[in-house]
Amino acid sequence: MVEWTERRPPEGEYRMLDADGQLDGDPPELDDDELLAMYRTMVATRTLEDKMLNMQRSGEASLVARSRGEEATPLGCAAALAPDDWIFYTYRQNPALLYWEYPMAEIVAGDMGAEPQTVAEHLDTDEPDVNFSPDYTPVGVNTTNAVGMAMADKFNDNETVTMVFVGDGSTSEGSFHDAMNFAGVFEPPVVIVCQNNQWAISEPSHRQTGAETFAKKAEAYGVPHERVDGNDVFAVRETAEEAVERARNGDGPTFIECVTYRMEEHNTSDNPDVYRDDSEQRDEWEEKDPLARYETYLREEDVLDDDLADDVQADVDEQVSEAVAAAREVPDSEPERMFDYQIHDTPWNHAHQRAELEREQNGENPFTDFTGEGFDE
Amino acid sequence: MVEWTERRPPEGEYRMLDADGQLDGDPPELDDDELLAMYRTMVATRTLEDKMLNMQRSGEASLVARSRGEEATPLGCAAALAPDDWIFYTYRQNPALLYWEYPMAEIVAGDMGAEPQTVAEHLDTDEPDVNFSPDYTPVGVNTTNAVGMAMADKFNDNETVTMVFVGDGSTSEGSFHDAMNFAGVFEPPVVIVCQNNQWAISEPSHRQTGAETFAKKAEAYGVPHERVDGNDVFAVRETAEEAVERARNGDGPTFIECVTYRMEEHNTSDNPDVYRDDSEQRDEWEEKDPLARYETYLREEDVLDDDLADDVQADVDEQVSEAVAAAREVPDSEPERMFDYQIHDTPWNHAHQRAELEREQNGENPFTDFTGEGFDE
Amino acid sequence: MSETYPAPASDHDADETDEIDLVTAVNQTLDQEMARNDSVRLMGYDIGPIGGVYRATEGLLEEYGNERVIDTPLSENGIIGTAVGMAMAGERVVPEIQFMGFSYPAFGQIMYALVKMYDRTGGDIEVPLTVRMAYGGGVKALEYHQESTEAYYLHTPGIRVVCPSTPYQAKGLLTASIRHDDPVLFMEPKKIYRGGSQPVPTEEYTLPLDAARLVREGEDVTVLTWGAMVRHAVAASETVDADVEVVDIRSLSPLDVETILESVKKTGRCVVVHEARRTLGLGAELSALVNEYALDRLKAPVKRATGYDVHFPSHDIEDDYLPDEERAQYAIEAVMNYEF
Amino acid sequence: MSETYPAPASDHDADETDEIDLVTAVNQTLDQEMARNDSVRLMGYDIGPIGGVYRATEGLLEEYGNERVIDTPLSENGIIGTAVGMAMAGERVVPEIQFMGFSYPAFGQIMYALVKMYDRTGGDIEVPLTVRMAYGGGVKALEYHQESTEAYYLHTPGIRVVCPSTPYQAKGLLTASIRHDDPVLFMEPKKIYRGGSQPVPTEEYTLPLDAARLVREGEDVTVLTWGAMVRHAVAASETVDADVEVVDIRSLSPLDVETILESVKKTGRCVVVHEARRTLGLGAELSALVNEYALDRLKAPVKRATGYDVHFPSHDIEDDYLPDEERAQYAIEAVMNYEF
Ligand SMILES: Cc1ncc(C[n+]2csc(CCOP(=O)(O)OP(=O)(O)O)c2C)c(N)n1
Ligand SMILES: Cc1ncc(C[n+]2csc(CCOP(=O)(O)OP(=O)(O)O)c2C)c(N)n1
Ligand SMILES: [Mg+2]
Ligand SMILES: [Mg+2]
Repeated sequence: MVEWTERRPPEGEYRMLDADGQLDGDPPELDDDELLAMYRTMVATRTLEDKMLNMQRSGEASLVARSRGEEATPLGCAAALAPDDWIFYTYRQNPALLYWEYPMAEIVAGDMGAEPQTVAEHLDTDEPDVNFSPDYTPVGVNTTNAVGMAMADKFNDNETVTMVFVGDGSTSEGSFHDAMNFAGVFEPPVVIVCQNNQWAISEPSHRQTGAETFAKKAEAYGVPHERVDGNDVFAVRETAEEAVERARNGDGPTFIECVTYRMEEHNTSDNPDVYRDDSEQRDEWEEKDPLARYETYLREEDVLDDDLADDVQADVDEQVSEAVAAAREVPDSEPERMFDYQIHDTPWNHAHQRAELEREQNGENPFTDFTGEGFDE
Repeated sequence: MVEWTERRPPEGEYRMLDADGQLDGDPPELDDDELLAMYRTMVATRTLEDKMLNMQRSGEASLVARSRGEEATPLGCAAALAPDDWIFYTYRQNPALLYWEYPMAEIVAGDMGAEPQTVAEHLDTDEPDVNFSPDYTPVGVNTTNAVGMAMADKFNDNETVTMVFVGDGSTSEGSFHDAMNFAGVFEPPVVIVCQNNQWAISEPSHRQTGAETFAKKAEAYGVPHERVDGNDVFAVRETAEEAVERARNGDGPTFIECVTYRMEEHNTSDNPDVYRDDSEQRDEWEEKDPLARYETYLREEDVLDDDLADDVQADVDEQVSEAVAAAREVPDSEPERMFDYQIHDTPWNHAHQRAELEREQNGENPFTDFTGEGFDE
Repeated sequence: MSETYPAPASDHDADETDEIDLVTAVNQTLDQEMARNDSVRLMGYDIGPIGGVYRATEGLLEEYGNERVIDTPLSENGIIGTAVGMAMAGERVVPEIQFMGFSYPAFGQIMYALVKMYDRTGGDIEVPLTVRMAYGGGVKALEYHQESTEAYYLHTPGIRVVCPSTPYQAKGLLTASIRHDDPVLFMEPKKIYRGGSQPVPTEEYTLPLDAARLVREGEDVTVLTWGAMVRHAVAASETVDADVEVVDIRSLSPLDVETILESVKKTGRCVVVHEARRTLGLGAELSALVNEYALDRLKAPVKRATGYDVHFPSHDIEDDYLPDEERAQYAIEAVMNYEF
Repeated sequence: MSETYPAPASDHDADETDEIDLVTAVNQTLDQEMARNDSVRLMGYDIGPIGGVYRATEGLLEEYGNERVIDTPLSENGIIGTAVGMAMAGERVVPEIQFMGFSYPAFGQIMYALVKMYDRTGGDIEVPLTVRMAYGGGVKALEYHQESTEAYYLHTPGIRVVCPSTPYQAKGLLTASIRHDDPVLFMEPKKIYRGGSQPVPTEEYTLPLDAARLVREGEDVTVLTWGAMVRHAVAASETVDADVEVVDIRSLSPLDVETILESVKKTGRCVVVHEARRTLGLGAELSALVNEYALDRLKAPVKRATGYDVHFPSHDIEDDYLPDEERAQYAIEAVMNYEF
């Protein structure tokens, strides 16, 4: 078997919390509620993702991607935003969604494969305070859209900030280049976060780029950049907060590389044992686990103890159960829904094909119109 | 009228020959013949391009783009190559073609709008020692192809080097990003030259990128980079030679930014007075003219005098006249030729449409086949 | 659903008209829509100080400033991608792709963001962009400057495709496109940008985005066409020995199937004239629709007078590629002379 | 020109056969062609150690090393662009685009370099690339993982498009594609990658790249189809009350017009079955060709049993989008029951 040899990313990324949960420097200005909210988000992410993994295995969910071991990156970044800001995300940022109370049931139902409008109609959920783009399948695309949105905010003198996540692999796409280039030229209030988990499915990041670091990519565009330990939620949050503030003050874009590691499979259709021998790095990264590290800190600071941890877990378990139950209530979509949001109005071809589909559903022959005038024979 | 304000590119690019033609440092190791060959190329370029401009004005040529004031860049780079190397170029690198004795008549005939195979068949010209890609209309595309070609050379342990030219504006295209990124990862023997003439049609380079310099773009890809005075043929050549040598020795790609200035219109369908007031910069750049500068040097070194200059001009004039005369002999293509090189073989649709076209040419109705079996009624 | 044209001046009730050509109609429309709605913004390269390589955006930068007329880096994918983001933020962006043949680097953003966002969000997010593209041949430019590849976008859900054939159509259709909440690809027939002026109402007006237009009534044969080919179809109609109906498709996607079928059912014969390559050009769909829904009325096969299945050729033979009055005439005569 | 299939084992004179499925046939072919010709190189992301997300390139990296099986950065445009450059240098590159729906970011390089270089150089430079793309729906994957958008490439000159429907076809067509000097888009019907095995000659062999294949002879109606739909067409043929001829188009571009017309002229009726959206799907061209060249033989309009004009829907209703045996059957019955 041929496997990739892994390379360690260069040292030197910004870190506040060491692998043992010891803080270097000033404690962040976060009250206990906020500290616990972040803790809860990490716990909720793991619990939810593990549950979805099980649902996938039992055939209930179709494809599940987990962020295990990477939670501090999307969490710390998202926590730096304020209501009305925007987040453009991918399948790897559940902590960002959960931090802002994106309805869990929608995440689950989406993974069970229903049309978005079916989900929306059956789950009467609240909108989170922060705006979320949809999750797009094609990678890289959202970065350019996020920059465009921020350009509009700049032109309109809005105070909102747009944040977008991009994987290390996805920086190779042309849309990433465009996003960075337009960001450099128009200087809109956007924060572009590269969640560098060092793998893109089966490809290690040294096969994506010859750049010394991903952060350095920003040099090509005149965009300020930072590089941070993506498993250190304090360092991530502080860096993101500075970037968000800069953006909000009209000082333009920032590119942040968060260095982390994909501990698990790419998603449930992947088996990493085939292409990587991560035995060595895995242990190192296991030690840097963002939740363990953060939990140690919270316990040492007496923000968390066993009882509270149990409470949080129990609470999360209940939330996950409820979300799954609610998602299971979402029925399959009506087949005709596929015609609903192509364009506004119903042109002839849609009306006609919709009628065909309905006839097919009713066991009638859908091909009996030979005049273009419809089916009533 | 709204015009762009120009910004001066940052100083600090590598220079050997100052604006007065004075050499700083060691003279290049080039014998008089070679020095004169370069001189001749510059003269030939101006003479040819001015002639084509006239042909365009009189309706004989369709669209002419000139490299006036930028000649040292393509010339110095191309001169660094050796026979069997490859050059991927655009409409702005006539000096590279002429240096390697690309048939002038082909350049002229191409501009008069004939199909390439018609030109090839009617001008029985020699192949230049260096290989030239075709000139592609869509910008940026050739950079990726050039990197691919160099990858093949690397895999095959060939000694050839591939050089590709890209305009400052064209670095904004996704294909440029791909070229640089693949070059950084695979480290093939390629030299990517950005001919930064500071304009892309009506857009100044500060509207293309927020990067400090174009050279810096290479940082995003881990590709070594240089920045050089693009109007100084010695500096360009030396820099390119080093890059070519590195490539040939298996040490991978180089990105070279040559800083120059587009003195004239983008091409004959453009009128720069509408969008730029270049009165100030123009004078500065006029002073840095690559031909004047180089000519001063040659005269001071006694390589050139009035007589020799006259001889060169006379010789070039004759060559241009002959090229134009030859190009004028190239007939219009046979209309059917449009079907020739789509794919190998002649599928039904091509055979059928070709027959239609032939009938049309003969004044016969091309639409009388109602069986698909042909026209013989 | 169809509408006859040229409408007599009284038809549009316009007190005031301007005698303008097609590109000027585009320019005037952009100006009026920008004046009317602050969220209308133009994006593209070379649209600012230079006013577009065909001058379609001339004067607009001066009037509206560089946050409304946004000169961008040279990347079609970047233009569409950021324009979609601006639209998601509520703007009504009108990006320009300099030539239709340069839309291909943007195909990713077009497919993944532009045409899909509305569906992807279950109707939550609209992307009311109007992408202007100059298209078509006969201008002696190079390679991709001359193409008519609308078929790529006609096979694509989630975007409307519209093409005017006169200055009056251009203004009404462009106004309607900009105001519509769907993405619209607005094809501008550059060959006739300056191909003649006509009185166009000074006031703003819209034309329907889903209706073909009856250019000329006739009983014997229907010619389906659009854009710069309409003039050839009309010219051919006037010389052939048949009573020709000319339908300007105008809304290429969605198609006004009713008007098309009605006309062909009446005449029993059909010819399609288009610049695009024949195989899977829109003519294929039109012929298939006629076949499927009007077969029993057909007195002859549908003939397609189109470009050929080749890359757009070089200048010296471009006129041999492009359909013209003569080719349209041959096709009409062929179907008129057909006997079962 | 057409060829009947399934051929009896004796037909291919193969002493030795392997009982393999379609994706294994692809894998075996790549292996044999790489062994045979050192200039055959594979490119793509996730094709190396992992052997492709569908394992089509499994084992090849080990055998041929990373200069022959080249894992690339995650950029479709970069893959096609560098592959074209390698082809210009004389290599015979077989790039993989993981899913057809991810080919759009590469549309620029496909249009400008891949399909145009041969024409642009007046035949001087050949680009003998075979671009493999998994296509088609029914696998409960997201958005662009399920599309069949071959129409974009069928309207494009300078590239062949081929699609196998069985393991035997896959091997013969892929071998021929790799050896051919034109660019070929090789569509792999991923729904049937593991949809059944059949004996496939162990030896290398080629099948023609310009010939449709007669799957089943019949007198009453012709079904034109390809790829993963062939099985539905055949199943439908066996249940309807009519003598059905099934033609596997196989070579989507260029089309084997002779075989298609011959069949429809014989039967007088025609149905097209394809996964792609209907408007300007290949069915449109097939219907137009039949209309144009066999109208007087038609006993009924051509019907298209296809996907609908929408974005590929979500899992819960994907089966309602996709044509199947039932939809094919309805179409056959409709044209059989038609009376003028
Ligand atoms: C345009 C496009 N090409 C290919 C894919 C298939 N694909 C999905 S995820 C992925 C890897 C992405 O890696 P990375 O950006 O590092 O994100 P990660 O999964 O590590 O979070 C690939 C190749 C896709 N979704 N879109
Ligand atoms: C893909 C593509 N988009 C747009 C164009 C139109 N166009 C031709 S040249 C040009 C400007 C190129 O500027 P630059 O790269 O700086 O080169 P220069 O002309 O200055 O040498 C543009 C926009 C094109 N040829 N190809
Ligand atoms: Mg990754
Ligand atoms: Mg330039």
